[in-house]
Amino acid sequence: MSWIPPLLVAVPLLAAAVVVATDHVLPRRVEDLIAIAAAATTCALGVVLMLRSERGDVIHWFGGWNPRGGVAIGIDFVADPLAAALAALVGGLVLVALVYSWAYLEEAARLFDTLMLVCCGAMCGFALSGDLFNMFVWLELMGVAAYALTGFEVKDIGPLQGAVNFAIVNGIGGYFVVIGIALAYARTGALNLAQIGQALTQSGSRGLVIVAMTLVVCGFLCKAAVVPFHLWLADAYAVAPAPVCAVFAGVMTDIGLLGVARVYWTVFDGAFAADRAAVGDVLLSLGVATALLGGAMAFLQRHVKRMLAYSVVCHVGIMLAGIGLLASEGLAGAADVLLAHGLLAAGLFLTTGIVIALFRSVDELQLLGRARGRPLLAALWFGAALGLAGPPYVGLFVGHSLIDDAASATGRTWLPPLLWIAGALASASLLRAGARMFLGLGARRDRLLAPEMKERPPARGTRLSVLAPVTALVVVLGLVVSVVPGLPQRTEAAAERFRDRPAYASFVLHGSPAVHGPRAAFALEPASLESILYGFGATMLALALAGWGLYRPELGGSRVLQPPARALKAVHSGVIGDYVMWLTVGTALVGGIWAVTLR
Amino acid sequence: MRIAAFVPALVVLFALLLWGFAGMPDFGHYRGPYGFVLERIATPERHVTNVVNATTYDYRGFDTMGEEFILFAAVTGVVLLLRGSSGSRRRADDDVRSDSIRLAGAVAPALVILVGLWLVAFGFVTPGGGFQGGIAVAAGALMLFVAVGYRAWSTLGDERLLDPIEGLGAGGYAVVGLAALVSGLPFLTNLFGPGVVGTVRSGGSAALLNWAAAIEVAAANVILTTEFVEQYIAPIVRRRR
Amino acid sequence: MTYVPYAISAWVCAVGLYGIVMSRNLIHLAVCLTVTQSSTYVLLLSVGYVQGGGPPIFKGVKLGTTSVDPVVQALSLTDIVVSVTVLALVLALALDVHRQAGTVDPDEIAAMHG
Amino acid sequence: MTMLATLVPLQYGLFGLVALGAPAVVLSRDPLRMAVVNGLYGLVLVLLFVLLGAPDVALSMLVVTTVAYPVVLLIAIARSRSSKEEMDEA
Repeated sequence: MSWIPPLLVAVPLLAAAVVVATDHVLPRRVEDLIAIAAAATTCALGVVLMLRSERGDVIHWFGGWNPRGGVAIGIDFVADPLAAALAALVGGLVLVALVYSWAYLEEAARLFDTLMLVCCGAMCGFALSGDLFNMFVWLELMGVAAYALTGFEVKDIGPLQGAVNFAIVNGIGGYFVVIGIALAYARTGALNLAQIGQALTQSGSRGLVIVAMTLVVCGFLCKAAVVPFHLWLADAYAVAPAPVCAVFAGVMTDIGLLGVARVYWTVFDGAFAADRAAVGDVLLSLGVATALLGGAMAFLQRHVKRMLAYSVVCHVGIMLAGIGLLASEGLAGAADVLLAHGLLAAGLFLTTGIVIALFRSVDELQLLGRARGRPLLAALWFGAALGLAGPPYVGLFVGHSLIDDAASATGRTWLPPLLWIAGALASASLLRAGARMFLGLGARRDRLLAPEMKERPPARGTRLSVLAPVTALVVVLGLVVSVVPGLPQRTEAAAERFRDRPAYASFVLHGSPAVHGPRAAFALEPASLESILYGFGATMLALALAGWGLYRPELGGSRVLQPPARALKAVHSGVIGDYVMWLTVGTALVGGIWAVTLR
Repeated sequence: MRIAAFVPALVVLFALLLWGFAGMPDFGHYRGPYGFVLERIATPERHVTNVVNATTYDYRGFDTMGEEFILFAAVTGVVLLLRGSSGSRRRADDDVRSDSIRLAGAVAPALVILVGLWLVAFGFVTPGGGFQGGIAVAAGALMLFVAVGYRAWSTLGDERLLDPIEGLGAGGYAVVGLAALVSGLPFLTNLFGPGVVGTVRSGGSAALLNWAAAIEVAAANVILTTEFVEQYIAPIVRRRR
Repeated sequence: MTYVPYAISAWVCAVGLYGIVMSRNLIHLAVCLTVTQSSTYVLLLSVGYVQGGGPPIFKGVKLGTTSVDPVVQALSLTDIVVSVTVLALVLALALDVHRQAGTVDPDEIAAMHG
Repeated sequence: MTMLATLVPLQYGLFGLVALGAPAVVLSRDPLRMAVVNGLYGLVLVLLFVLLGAPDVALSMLVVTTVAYPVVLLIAIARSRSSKEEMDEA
């Protein structure tokens, strides 16, 4: 038994309660310090747990209720390196967001700290939990805190609408998860992931297992904002305060994907061992569709935060495609993309926050040339935006290259170009916006871009001495992910373990520790030539597309592009009824396809 | 357009659900191990007769910690949304002048609060527990509002009083969990032994969790209703002036 | 007949979703959300029901008597708390929306916002 | 507990009422009527849960249906009916 896993949840949650309880006694700065200390502790514990778990999985049975005769009677946290690393990233980004908001937000800070800490604890709990219903509890807790944080700017209609759409779509996703849990429980009489997986491997009734998998996976995909469950995301992320967005975009979205990967490899992998490809292909197709649509939608925005929101959708798609390959390299690639993207996307949102504070606008066209003479901001922005495209050995490159390897190993050579192009599209839109804002390049008007929003962002704190270093730190960390010695090998080893269902089950239910190979060396392995070429090509493509986007109105071609652009925008209507309709369509589609292919 | 795409999808989803449900054991013939194991061990090992509460606060007590914080976060969110938008609190002059209402107002809330406390206290013996009792206590407090008027109520519903109580309820749950961890046992391990079957003293430290939950639920519901009542009262007060 | 309770829970879920999609009022929509969620408690409790079993409370009952599953009941309790909180949050948001926009119709709000 | 066994027809009756109650709530156009119908639906669920051997859940549902839901719902409805001018004033 290790004492670390419960602390990752207990420390931030207890700190949240303390902040509320002492609100009228302690001065605000002391409360901020409590919150910052709690987030820092969470991050540090996450790192320690990751290093510990590299030597072997770490388990904690709450209440000391160890399983009896293979029947789990309590709830467990199981830390593997991937989950622990995610928890560390959660703690780190929440820490960054709290420090940033210390200089950025002026009002209602107590409630902000409280909700951020609750969200932090919930995300850690979700990442580590080994119990299906417990995962649902953390999912809901994360959601409840996140809805309120989205509506933080209550004096404007945009944030409120974003929060409503967020709450309703994710709420329904949660109900689907519960129905899926009820199905699994009815069949297996268990809530522990390992135990359900064990029982489902033996039992028949395919229909039930297929429907349960559909509901649980689709519920998590709502959180991960995968097409067609993604519509709420841009509404919410466009309006939440920048530090909140940094956490949402950096980890909260991706955590839904961890949920999908976790339940697939602990619960359903055994039941569908014979037709894995049919399960994976659906995830893979959803991933590719999400990546391409996210990239295209990002390109059509002029509201910078909305553009960033769609670039998050795009990268979530890339990660899901990596997971959908159902191979260790693919999963490792997704994890490395997650890490680099989490840091870079957070950095971009934080940079946007500084731009809002200085220039009181988030509109690319309005900001044309206004941010000239800000070399540091410009460097952060362009660096992070290029890093998202993944030039050789920068930013997302290493994750992409692992996914490339997995794709070619499974004979899917068509996949890498699509993913690289999607990433280049998202990157190009950000580069275009950067060129307009920081360099003053490009046309003054572009009717292809989504119409301007009416709201005006409120004035913000502009203590650049705090804001800029924090932002720079995150961006730099994101850029160097690809040259961390040994990272790809170690994520791959971790992914290999993550996918090993029988070993996981016997470890959890019978306490037999799995045998692991020695730790991977801290070596820098060269990527395949293909990946280097792809990375180089994607960067060039992103730059070219950005240039084209800047001067497109003068080059013509609007007539061809206008109708599809308008159709895409019409789908992203902002009406909650439409969103729930798409959610239903998506679930019916996924379930229908699996019903046909897996039966 | 929306209906045209939605209705077929809903029909497919409904069919999928029916198909999946067909694989469940027949209604009334559940045979899973989890619940049966708990039923067999809860009373002998933990001296608890209400197995549902043994599950809620002991075997799956960690779920309930998450649940308390869901309530906690929701209250924080509602306060943020409603208080942030309508400014600070106002005090209204609406003293209740009917004697019969005053009398009823003194007796009824006391009764409801007593019932609530009873539900909490005997949660490990008979149906009831922290959540049900907590809401009943909050309901009693709410009835007090009807009886004594808004001004007295807003003193009771003062955030300087309620916020610490709420923090105590949610934080207390985590503290009980940590106490076990500090003594070298897994988080939320039941301390103090099993107690006596069929009495208030059954359940060990899970009984503390039950009370922490009750405090959290009662405070959270009073804050919630106060915030909503504020929304209702504020414009009326303004009109009268 | 033994399948009816499950079918009814699927029906309630579908009806709730229909209400959410068709709703023109956020308050109405919030209630539809709780109706959709009520399908999950009905399902959970039906799953754990044992014919002829009593409640899993052994006060004055001999131990070992057949009783229904306690775990689904603990899950339903959590689920009910979730439903209360979500209702309160969505209604609070609806009130703020009304204050800012003067309407609680999601279609109109989206149109205003663009 | 043979008492519950004799109540099986009642169980199915209540399941039937749930099946009718859900659309009744969803299809009420007027929010106020909806709040009332939702309260009745909640009470049907309470009875059903009692007959499914879940007194704890029934008790929770009872306090939620009679206390928590109505308070927040009725106030939200009352507020959403006040005119825009009053809202601005407030």
